[in-house]
Amino acid sequence: MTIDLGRGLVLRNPVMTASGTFGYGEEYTDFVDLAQLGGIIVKGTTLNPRQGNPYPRMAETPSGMLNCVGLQNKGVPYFINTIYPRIKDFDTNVLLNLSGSTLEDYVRGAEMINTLDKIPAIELNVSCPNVKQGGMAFGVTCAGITQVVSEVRKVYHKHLMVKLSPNVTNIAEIALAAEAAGADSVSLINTLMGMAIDAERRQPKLSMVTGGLSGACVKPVALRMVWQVAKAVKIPVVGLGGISNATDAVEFMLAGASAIEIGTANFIDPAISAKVADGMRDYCERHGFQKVSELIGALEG
Amino acid sequence: MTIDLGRGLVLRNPVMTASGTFGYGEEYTDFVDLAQLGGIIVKGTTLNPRQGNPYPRMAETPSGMLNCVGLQNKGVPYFINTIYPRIKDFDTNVLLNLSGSTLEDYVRGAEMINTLDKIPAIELNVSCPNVKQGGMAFGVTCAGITQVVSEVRKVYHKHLMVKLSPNVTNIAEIALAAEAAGADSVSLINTLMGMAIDAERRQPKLSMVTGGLSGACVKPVALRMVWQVAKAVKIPVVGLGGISNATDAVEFMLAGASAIEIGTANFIDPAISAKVADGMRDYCERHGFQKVSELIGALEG
Amino acid sequence: MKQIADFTLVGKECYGTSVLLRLRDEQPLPEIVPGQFVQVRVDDSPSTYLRRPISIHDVDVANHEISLLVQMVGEGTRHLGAANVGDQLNLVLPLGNGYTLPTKGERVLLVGGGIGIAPLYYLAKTMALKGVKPTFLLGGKKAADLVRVDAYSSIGETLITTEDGSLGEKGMVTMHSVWQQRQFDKIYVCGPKRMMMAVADIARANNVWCEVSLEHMMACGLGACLCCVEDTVEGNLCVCKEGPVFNTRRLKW
Amino acid sequence: MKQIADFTLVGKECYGTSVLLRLRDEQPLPEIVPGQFVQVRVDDSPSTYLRRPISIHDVDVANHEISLLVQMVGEGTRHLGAANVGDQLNLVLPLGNGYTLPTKGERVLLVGGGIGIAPLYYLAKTMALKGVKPTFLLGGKKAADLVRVDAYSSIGETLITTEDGSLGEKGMVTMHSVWQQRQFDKIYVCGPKRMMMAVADIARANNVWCEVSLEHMMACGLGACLCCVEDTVEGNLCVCKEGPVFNTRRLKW
Ligand SMILES: Cc1cc2nc3c(=O)[nH]c(=O)nc-3n(C[C@H](O)[C@H](O)[C@H](O)COP(=O)(O)OP(=O)(O)OC[C@H]3O[C@@H](n4cnc5c(N)ncnc54)[C@H](O)[C@@H]3O)c2cc1C
Ligand SMILES: Cc1cc2nc3c(=O)[nH]c(=O)nc-3n(C[C@H](O)[C@H](O)[C@H](O)COP(=O)(O)OP(=O)(O)OC[C@H]3O[C@@H](n4cnc5c(N)ncnc54)[C@H](O)[C@@H]3O)c2cc1C
Ligand SMILES: Cc1cc2nc3c(=O)[nH]c(=O)nc-3n(C[C@H](O)[C@H](O)[C@H](O)COP(=O)(O)O)c2cc1C
Ligand SMILES: Cc1cc2nc3c(=O)[nH]c(=O)nc-3n(C[C@H](O)[C@H](O)[C@H](O)COP(=O)(O)O)c2cc1C
Ligand code: FES
Ligand code: FES
Repeated sequence: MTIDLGRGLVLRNPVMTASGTFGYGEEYTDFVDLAQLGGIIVKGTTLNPRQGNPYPRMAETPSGMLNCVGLQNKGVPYFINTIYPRIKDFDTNVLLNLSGSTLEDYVRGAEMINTLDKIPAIELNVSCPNVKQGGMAFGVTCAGITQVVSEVRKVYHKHLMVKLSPNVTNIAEIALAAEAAGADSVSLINTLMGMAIDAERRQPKLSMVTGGLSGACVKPVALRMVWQVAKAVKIPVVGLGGISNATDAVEFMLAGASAIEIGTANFIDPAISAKVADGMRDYCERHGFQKVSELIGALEG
Repeated sequence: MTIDLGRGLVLRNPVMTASGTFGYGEEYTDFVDLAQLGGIIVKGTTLNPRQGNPYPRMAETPSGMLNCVGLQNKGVPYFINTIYPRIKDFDTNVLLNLSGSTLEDYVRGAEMINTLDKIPAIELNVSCPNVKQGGMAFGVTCAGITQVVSEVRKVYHKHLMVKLSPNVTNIAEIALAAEAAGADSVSLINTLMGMAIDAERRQPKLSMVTGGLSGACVKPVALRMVWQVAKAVKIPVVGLGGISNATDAVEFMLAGASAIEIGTANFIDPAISAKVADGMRDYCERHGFQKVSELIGALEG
Repeated sequence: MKQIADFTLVGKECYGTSVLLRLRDEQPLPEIVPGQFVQVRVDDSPSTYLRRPISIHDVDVANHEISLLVQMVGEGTRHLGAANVGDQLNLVLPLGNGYTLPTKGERVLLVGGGIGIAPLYYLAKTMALKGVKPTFLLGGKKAADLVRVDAYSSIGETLITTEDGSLGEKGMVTMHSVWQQRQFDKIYVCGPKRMMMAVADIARANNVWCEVSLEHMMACGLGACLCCVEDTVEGNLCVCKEGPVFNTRRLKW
Repeated sequence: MKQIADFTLVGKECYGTSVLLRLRDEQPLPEIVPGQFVQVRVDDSPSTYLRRPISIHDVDVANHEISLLVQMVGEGTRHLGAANVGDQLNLVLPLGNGYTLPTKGERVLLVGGGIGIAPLYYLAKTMALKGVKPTFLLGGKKAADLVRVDAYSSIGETLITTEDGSLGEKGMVTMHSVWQQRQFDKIYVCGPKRMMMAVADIARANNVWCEVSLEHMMACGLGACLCCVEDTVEGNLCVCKEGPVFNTRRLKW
């Protein structure tokens, strides 16, 4: 079940958990043996602490949810001093999801993370739709992505995964820009920007009016984008968006993903990530695949 | 309940049916008295006949569906000669949804439709994701939309509604371009581009691999885009995307829509369009609105 | 005239993975011809968004009842199969064009494969009323796939094939000895596409009139969305509106 | 240790728009403290995607049973209320931090509004076992909103207010005469936010220790998503993990 994403990032199996949906892993150890996962991606972290947005931060939608958490986190130094020591010996890959509002923040943060032995990769979040300066500006233009990725690349010497925003006209173009700027892999999708209104009270349901849509409802869009990007780039693609079971995960692999992440589904079944890994193994056995990597891009027709 | 969208397009109430989901209205007369609707928008029509894409053309998704019908239609002349005489005396506004692959096709088509007394408006579809030359190329750039709208505007003298694609980075920018080029209103959203895979057979579920996502699942994205566009433009905005009941319709009005369209929900309840009109009336009574137009953009906070 | 109506489940019989649902409307039924279908709304099934097309298996005009024979293949049909007597099911009906009825004296064969036998029951009953005695040729993988054989036998001679030979002749319907022994004037078919194509080939080879009922995936069921097309000699036609029954002459197979 | 488990509905009592669900696990229950809650998966409800947080109303360790008192306010809770004895419900439990128990001899008041009375039952039972006799002050719009009053009365003195005066004193809980007449050492509150804030004001004015249980909308229930925050004096804290019970000193109200 091993997947090698390059530059030292080797996953025991293709299943990781998505940033912002799995805390620091600690919240789920009662439900999942982390050694059953290819990796976990911890909560989006910024150089400096952020309080995030006011409550209410989430709204349920048909087969999905909106959130506007807004990158609440205690900052990179706190992560390094307080959280890292607690989680660094997890028996799985621990990736840090790095967000920022300025180029300097990204670079400073990456530099500091680069010193952490047990963090084999950064997932660079250039696509958070929930904060004014959440990097989304970087993530929606080729120029923006080229700039942030190439600057971070200069200081970060391990695996650099770039997480793409789906809120763009041409995702393949953005992925190509990330690749050219030195990304080792791309992950997609982050949330689609959406909105919910309480008609009775005539008010937005979210404190920030808009938020990021995730969950099963976004799967068709995510799958399409993964397919488009996988055809365009040569670096590995990590697929996510609405994956709720092993069949969904297999679909992303067939569309061209080398690994997958599970987000919102963790809320519905806290044990889902391990179950998906098991289910993918079963699928491979049932269909006569020796290695899970044979699924990558194996869509017919 | 009257809504005046300008340049002669006055709706009895804000509820219309979306192109491609209501046939030519005839398919629904057993279920809905068309006089209960503000208007119906007939199937996407191109200058020349199109066979559309091969079967399978649809796949179910969480709270939604994908389609790749591909603008199957008999062309504008056939519409004028054969369909128009059958539907022109419907007691509601009959709008034609005009698609094209070339600028010339759009212009020729619009010119011919301009001669039809009982068609008060064209909904210009510059956003069909299901055909290579379905106008989506026009719909995703400001330059494209400016070109097609301004050319059509020259030959079409009634209400010109431009239907926008959601598959763009900045929908407000595109809407502003349509407005500047002479659109009388904009409608949004068309379908989000998506994909579905049959994991067991390792094949795409749609003959064209990708298709357009519609239904309840897209509502949060549609609502957000309507809100963004309504804040940006001065012309009326027609909102659609996942509207399944009167509450949904009210939400689009609160977000800034002057009227709404119902698409995929017609498949689940063929009588839904009339029910939504009734439900909006009830909402207005219950909340003390004299006129439904008071709902437009009435989001608080 | 088509209508949307809440029917009450008044009877239910289970046959392995299939279930017979007897549904009653308060109101008199609209006119229904054999081969037409309903679109059922599947409530309380989070993974079923659209209605499901199901053939009308039987009609009881006096009691305002129709029957559906449903095979549980996915979430939607499983939810229908889990309905309890007393539950309400919302139907849009009657949809599509039915089979062309034979005229008296014609020798007719009704070929059904798997759950495709469903619409043939009401078709046969209607023929029988017109004085045409149908012969059934029903096929399945194994004996358990063939449900309600007694009911079919009570209307007409019922020939059977199973792939494993557990009932009737061993093999596919197209391999049944009846094809060698008898001539038919009209053949009516419903079942998996591959089986219908094979029967259509036999019919064409023998120059026999043949109607098949297609089971394309549908969204609206009303001819409005153009999702359910079959590529025919007349171009793409909506199975829900121009079909589901087609004379094989109109098809490209 | 938290767990995910399928519970069987073994008992159900209906009280107007509320319902008491008695749920049994095959396995022994984990340790549960008063004020903790469960996240219930709502099956077969197309419009309910996420789990729903519900307080633990009662615990019966010997029989591996917990009870939930659910008010049907939307699709999710209506589906829970429609469950039948014998159905399975999937729960994640126990979640959050509970109330701080009083020490013997303390005079405690348990204030509940609407469905907010739910967690107070197990809290009071636990106190009673420790020899602390609680006084309840329960409020509702009308008499029908107050459910299981007998059960509460059997544990401690039960004072009541209704806004329409149909039961107990007329008015809000904060207007009850008990506030003038008696002193308490600890006040425990659960109910609508506005009511909890009003009680917190009284407590603060009298310098009385007060814990409230917040009912924020939740996604994960585990402290992972940061959706359910309350803006406290310590910054944004997750109600699901740092709460749902907070001493009012920690809150900004
Ligand atoms: C006109 C018509 C009449 C029908 N009559 C009957 C009937 O009398 N009894 C009966 O049991 N079934 C009948 N069917 C088939 C029935 O509609 C499908 O089995 C049902 O829609 C499957 O829904 P589901 O949610 O259970 O399965 P899903 O979860 O939607 O699908 C399960 C599997 O079946 C496949 N599938 C689903 N629908 C179709 C389809 N229409 N064609 C081919 N593959 C499909 C899916 O791709 C998937 O692999 C009829 C279909 C049509 C179009
Ligand atoms: C820790 C905790 C313990 C709870 N304990 C109980 C309990 O013991 N018994 C009980 O009946 N309920 C309890 N609740 C509330 C319960 O979770 C909600 O009523 C339920 O989630 C509503 O789901 P629904 O699908 O029925 O309603 P929805 O359709 O989701 O919502 C109906 C309406 O209620 C509003 N709403 C939904 N959830 C909340 C919320 N958490 N806060 C404020 N407004 C909301 C919605 O905005 C909407 O207007 C508790 C909540 C929390 C956080
Ligand atoms: C509550 C919540 C918080 C999130 N926080 C982050 C984050 O901090 N950084 C990030 O890159 N993505 C974040 N995401 C996005 C997810 O990682 C993921 O890209 C998205 O939810 C789509 O996947 P899903 O449908 O499986 O949830 C968050 C998503 C949710 C629902
Ligand atoms: C089967 C189908 C066919 C469609 N055909 C057209 C079309 O011809 N022209 C067009 O502008 N939009 C077409 N659409 C898009 C709808 O008009 C609408 O924009 C979209 O479905 C979103 O609305 P909904 O979620 O309410 O369905 C089609 C949608 C569906 C589902
Ligand atoms: S299902 Fe819509 S046209 Fe047939
Ligand atoms: S609900 Fe996820 S942190 Fe509280």
